[in-house]
Amino acid sequence: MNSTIILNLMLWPSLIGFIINGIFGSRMSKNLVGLIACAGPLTSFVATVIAFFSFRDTSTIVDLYTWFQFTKNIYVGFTFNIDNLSMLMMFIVSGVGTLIHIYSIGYMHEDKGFWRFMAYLNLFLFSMIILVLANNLPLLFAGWEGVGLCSFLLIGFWFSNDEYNAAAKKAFVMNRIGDLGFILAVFLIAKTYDTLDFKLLTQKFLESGLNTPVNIWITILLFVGVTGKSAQLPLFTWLPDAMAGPTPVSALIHAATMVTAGVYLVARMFAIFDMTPFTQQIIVYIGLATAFIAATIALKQNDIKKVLAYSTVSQLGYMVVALGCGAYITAIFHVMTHAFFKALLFLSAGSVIHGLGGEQNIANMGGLKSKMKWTHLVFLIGTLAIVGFPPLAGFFSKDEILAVAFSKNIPVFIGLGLCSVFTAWYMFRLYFSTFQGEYRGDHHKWDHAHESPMIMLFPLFVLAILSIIGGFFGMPEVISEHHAIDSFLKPSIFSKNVFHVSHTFDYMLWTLTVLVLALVMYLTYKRYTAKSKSAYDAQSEGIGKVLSNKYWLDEIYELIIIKPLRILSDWFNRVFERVGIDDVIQSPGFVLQRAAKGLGILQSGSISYYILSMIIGFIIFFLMFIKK
Amino acid sequence: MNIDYIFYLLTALTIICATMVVVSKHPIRSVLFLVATFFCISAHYILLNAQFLALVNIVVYAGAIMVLFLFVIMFLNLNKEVERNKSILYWLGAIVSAGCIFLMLVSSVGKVALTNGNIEKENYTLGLVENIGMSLYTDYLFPMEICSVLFLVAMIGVVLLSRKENKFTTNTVSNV
Amino acid sequence: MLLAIILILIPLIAAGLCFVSGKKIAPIVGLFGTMLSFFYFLYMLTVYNVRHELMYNTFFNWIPEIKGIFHVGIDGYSIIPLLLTQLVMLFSLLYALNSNSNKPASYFGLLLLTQAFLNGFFIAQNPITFYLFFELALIPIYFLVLNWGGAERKKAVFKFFIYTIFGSLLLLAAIIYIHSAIGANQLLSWKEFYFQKFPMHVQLYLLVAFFIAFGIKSPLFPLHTWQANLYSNSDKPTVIILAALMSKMGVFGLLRFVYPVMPAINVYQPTIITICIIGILYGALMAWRQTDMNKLLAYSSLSHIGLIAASIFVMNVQSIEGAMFQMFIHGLCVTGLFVVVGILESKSNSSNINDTSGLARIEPRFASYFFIITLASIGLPLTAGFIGEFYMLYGLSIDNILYSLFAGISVILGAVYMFRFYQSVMFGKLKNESLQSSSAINLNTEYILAIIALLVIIFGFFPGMWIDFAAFSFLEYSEYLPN
Amino acid sequence: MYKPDIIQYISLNHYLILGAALFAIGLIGVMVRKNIIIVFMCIELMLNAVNLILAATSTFYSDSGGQVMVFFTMAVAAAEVSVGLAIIVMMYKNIHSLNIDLFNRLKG
Repeated sequence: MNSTIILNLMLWPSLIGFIINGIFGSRMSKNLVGLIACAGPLTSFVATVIAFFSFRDTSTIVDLYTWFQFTKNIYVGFTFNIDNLSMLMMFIVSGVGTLIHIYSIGYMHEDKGFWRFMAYLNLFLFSMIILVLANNLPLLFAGWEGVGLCSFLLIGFWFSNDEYNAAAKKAFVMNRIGDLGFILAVFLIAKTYDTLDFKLLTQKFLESGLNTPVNIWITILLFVGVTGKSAQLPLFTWLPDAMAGPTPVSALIHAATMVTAGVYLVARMFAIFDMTPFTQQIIVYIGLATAFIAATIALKQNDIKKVLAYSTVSQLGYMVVALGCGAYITAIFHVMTHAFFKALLFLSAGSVIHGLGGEQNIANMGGLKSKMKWTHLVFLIGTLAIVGFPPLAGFFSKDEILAVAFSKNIPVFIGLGLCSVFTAWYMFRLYFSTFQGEYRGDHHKWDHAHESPMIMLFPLFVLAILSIIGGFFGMPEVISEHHAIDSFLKPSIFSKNVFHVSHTFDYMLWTLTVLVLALVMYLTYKRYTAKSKSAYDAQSEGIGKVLSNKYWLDEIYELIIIKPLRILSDWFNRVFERVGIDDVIQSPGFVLQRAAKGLGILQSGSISYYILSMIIGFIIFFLMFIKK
Repeated sequence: MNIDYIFYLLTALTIICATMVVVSKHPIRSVLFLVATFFCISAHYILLNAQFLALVNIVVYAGAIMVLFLFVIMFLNLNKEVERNKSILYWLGAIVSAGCIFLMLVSSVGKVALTNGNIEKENYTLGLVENIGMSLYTDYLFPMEICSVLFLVAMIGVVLLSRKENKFTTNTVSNV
Repeated sequence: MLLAIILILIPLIAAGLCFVSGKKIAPIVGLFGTMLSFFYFLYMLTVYNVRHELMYNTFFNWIPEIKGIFHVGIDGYSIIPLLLTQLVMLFSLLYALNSNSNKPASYFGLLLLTQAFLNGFFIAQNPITFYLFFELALIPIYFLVLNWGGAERKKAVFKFFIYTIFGSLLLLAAIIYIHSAIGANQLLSWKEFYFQKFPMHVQLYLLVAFFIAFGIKSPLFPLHTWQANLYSNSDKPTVIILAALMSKMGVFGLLRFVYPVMPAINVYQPTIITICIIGILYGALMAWRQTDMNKLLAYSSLSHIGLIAASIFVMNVQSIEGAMFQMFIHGLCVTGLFVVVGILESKSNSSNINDTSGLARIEPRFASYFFIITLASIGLPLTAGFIGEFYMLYGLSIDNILYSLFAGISVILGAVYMFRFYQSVMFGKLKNESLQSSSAINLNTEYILAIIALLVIIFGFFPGMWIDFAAFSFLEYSEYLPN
Repeated sequence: MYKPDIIQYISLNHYLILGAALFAIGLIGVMVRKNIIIVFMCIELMLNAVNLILAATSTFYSDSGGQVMVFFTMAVAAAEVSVGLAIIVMMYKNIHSLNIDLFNRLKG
């Protein structure tokens, strides 16, 4: 089939859905709205499947029209690139997107703004598809900011609540900080390489292959963009707050797709990252630090969504470490599996919240497995997948990242290993305190607790299956000769980095994993199935206090950035504007006014004085003439 | 009697009357002395063979203007009001400064060295009514007409100023 | 017959008709006049050949004694501001239709007079004609603010007037100097002006004069202190003209006048750009803490105009294209935002952002227009605001990437203050029940907002042609740039 | 032709000095008197001093210009006096005094 038609089918349906729902949604029935909304991503998904069979292993460029001619050589068009990497991302985005749209129909059905919600989701999907398919940096940036905007809209979806609005604004602004880095990187690239087209850029990067300061700056600035979008240190604090949005939003945007955009970007620009080892070092350590800090914070959180949010941040840290090591395909692999199991976890958490009528605190849950059989099952699958229980999805991807880290940098490997233990701990804690043990909360809610409707369960099942089988696409060479993801992405990401670990290491790692998981499972089971709530209390001293306060990161930012700015701005407003600028500029006027006042004294109003001064003037003149 | 005696006598009279204008306490007396001064000046004009000016001076100044002054003084009932004298220092200062001006003028009179008349084209009849009239209505016709406009304006101004319900004047005086 | 001068004459005649017509007819006459000039301009555009240097010329010997020539015509630089003027004036008049002001005849007459002079300003083709319209445009605005507006309008407009007159004086001095320095030649068009080479110290004086004259008009930091008060004290149609068009006069003037002083600018570039960037950040920070909507927009305008001015000073093709495009988009956005403010003020009788909240729930359409305009003004991609900012920041980065870094911070702060404004007005709980009673937007204002929202999206997707207008002119004039 | 005797016996300087003396006396009056009407009258006196000089020069130089000038001065003086007195009357109506020290509204 014609590539343009396929591309149009991939790109526009969600936008059309957005326009229809956005304009007419309030007057249409909810079912119709839901149908139109789901049709968009589904069409994209189908088109992607067709594209997969038509254009596999090629890079098909489709140029729709000229967006703008930036400089003489830099053409910026609505140009899209269908290659294996973008197709894989499209599968994730449109596939998970479709499932979450379907789920949302059930989850948001009672909400008054249902049509609005579905429209925003569609818009988000459109932006994300632009981001994924874009063939040049400005267009990618358009999608990049577009998803940020939709994230803003969806976090603040219930806009009557000012806290949610603040969270939405925080997310957008922190993303914008990253975006500034991104756009500066774009400028540097345009200045240095005179093109913004990915294909040409990759070529030029590979040709030049230099570790010049400019390249280092480009990569660092790009990575600043990544820290904003993919919630890395120091800009990750918006992501936990972003849980203010409805749960499907958290699943789609803040777990499966948008936050992985940064990973995708680095994978796209792999060539330039490959030639700047300095930046790679930075990336590795930032990823590790993010993974570690987020994992430790997650240990002490009681909000079911917050735990998952910090877990997402931590997992993104894993991916970033992989990127820093140069293992771009591994990172994308983890993006994929993470999309499956994290979406699954969020959606099932949403199912729990839905069933309990909005309750999010795990201290008030427990024993829900009897009430929500299916949810419990899929949540368990998700948990096992994320902690890396063989042979579920997370096992393979995480194992690969650990192996990559081991081959590059042993301390980082140890750090990541520790994070894995933390991951296991907080995930099992979450699981046990939600579904096992006894119910600890309000009995009124218990009586009303119910399993979610089929329309919400169906996506869960699909995601559960994907979480189970997702890992088989990337089995390590110990098991299978064929690493499907690796060979699929090689045409797009032809990085020359090789990572070799001995088979012994693999076996040791697996054994260790299983042992540690069993141990953690036992310990958490003991601790969190108890009836008492004491295990959930915020601790007032020691490390516990630091963790439950999230290292006071928000407070620190408030203190060192926002507060000085606010004080400065207030000072500008109250003092500087008036005294520093206005008065200085008008000072000649004041001087004149003063002088006029002073001279006014001479104007006594008495005629005698005037005549006297006149006579004095006469005499002076007369004497002057006399002299001559 | 020689004509220069007449001149000196007249001059002395003029100065005395003028001084009396300044020093007399009563306004009416001032007015009357001023009228006397004007008569003296008119006499000077006659000495200078400027008969027309002498007549006009008497009619306009001593007649019309001074009557206007008198009228105003009486209208405002000022004849009882006795002005409080300014201090002697004030007088002294005024006399000194006026004296300076006087000296300045006199010394400049000495410097300028005027000749005693234009002998070549002597024409001593130009002060007569006929000759003045001729030059007014030929050479100076335009200023003459402008003068009439000036009088018209002055008349309108006076009427405007002395209207009963004149808010404008009230405001300007109290608000400036 | 296609002549640029007709763009002046149509509003001028309509203004005259407005002044003499009655209460009921004046708005119709005014609207008809501005529509006529709008469509006339559109018709001109269809025939306009972008590669042709100057079209639709008119010139005559205006003051022969000083070789002052009146010359108007349309070149690539004029197109975008002209289109903006016609559009914004149309919106301004449409908006003025529902504000029930007293003395509508003179009100609409003055509005049209402004349009005539602004058109003249943008099509002026030599310094002296430029100066003529630069001054003339001030007169109707002065009376507009003086007679219609808020409580402190007299004070505000007096300050504005004094500032502007001071700037104009410097400009006049500079123009007189240039005329006398050029000697026997006549300044027929800009090219002859750009052709002149002045000694370095003279260039510096001229640069200071231009910076102050146009910096006051724009306004640029630190000459902006008249702005906030004036904006919050003028009538909405007037403030739309002030913010959307008068501010463009300043930067447009810079664009016209900086060519001969480019060597001096290149020498003092770090200082000049730093002043501009301080202004950008200062405006953004000031806007962040304002509670008065008008003042917030005034300071945000300061920030945006600062960026435009900075990119004019670096003078390369991207920065100029971006500046021209951003002039247009900023004009549109600020028009939309002031219309929004006008609506909000009429709803809650207050210009404080804390006095209105939660409007999005009852006015979804209004909320979406407002949101799109907000997005354009913070430069989100796929709205037109992005294109301009992208070009300008890139233009700055050609000279020094640090310029774009610091100027780019305003993009972050822009999101902060605009969303603060939007969220506190549209989101949150519906505090004041009286807001619910009357519908916010009537048909006129809805048209305005919808057209602006549509335009910023269309220009976001298809900016190509509009950017080219500026590019062709730039390339043509840039042969006069040093090196 | 009649020739006035005065030209033979008295020089123009005499007239100039007389005019200067009258002018100085008028000036003293303007400076020291408080009654605004008297001040006004002193101004008239100064005006006449100048008139006298003009007339004298006219005669001594046989030029009618000086006398015509005097005529116009008188005309202007008449107009001035009428308006001035009207103003004085108005002012008196407002502040019920003619003391010149009270008319100091122009004080800076």
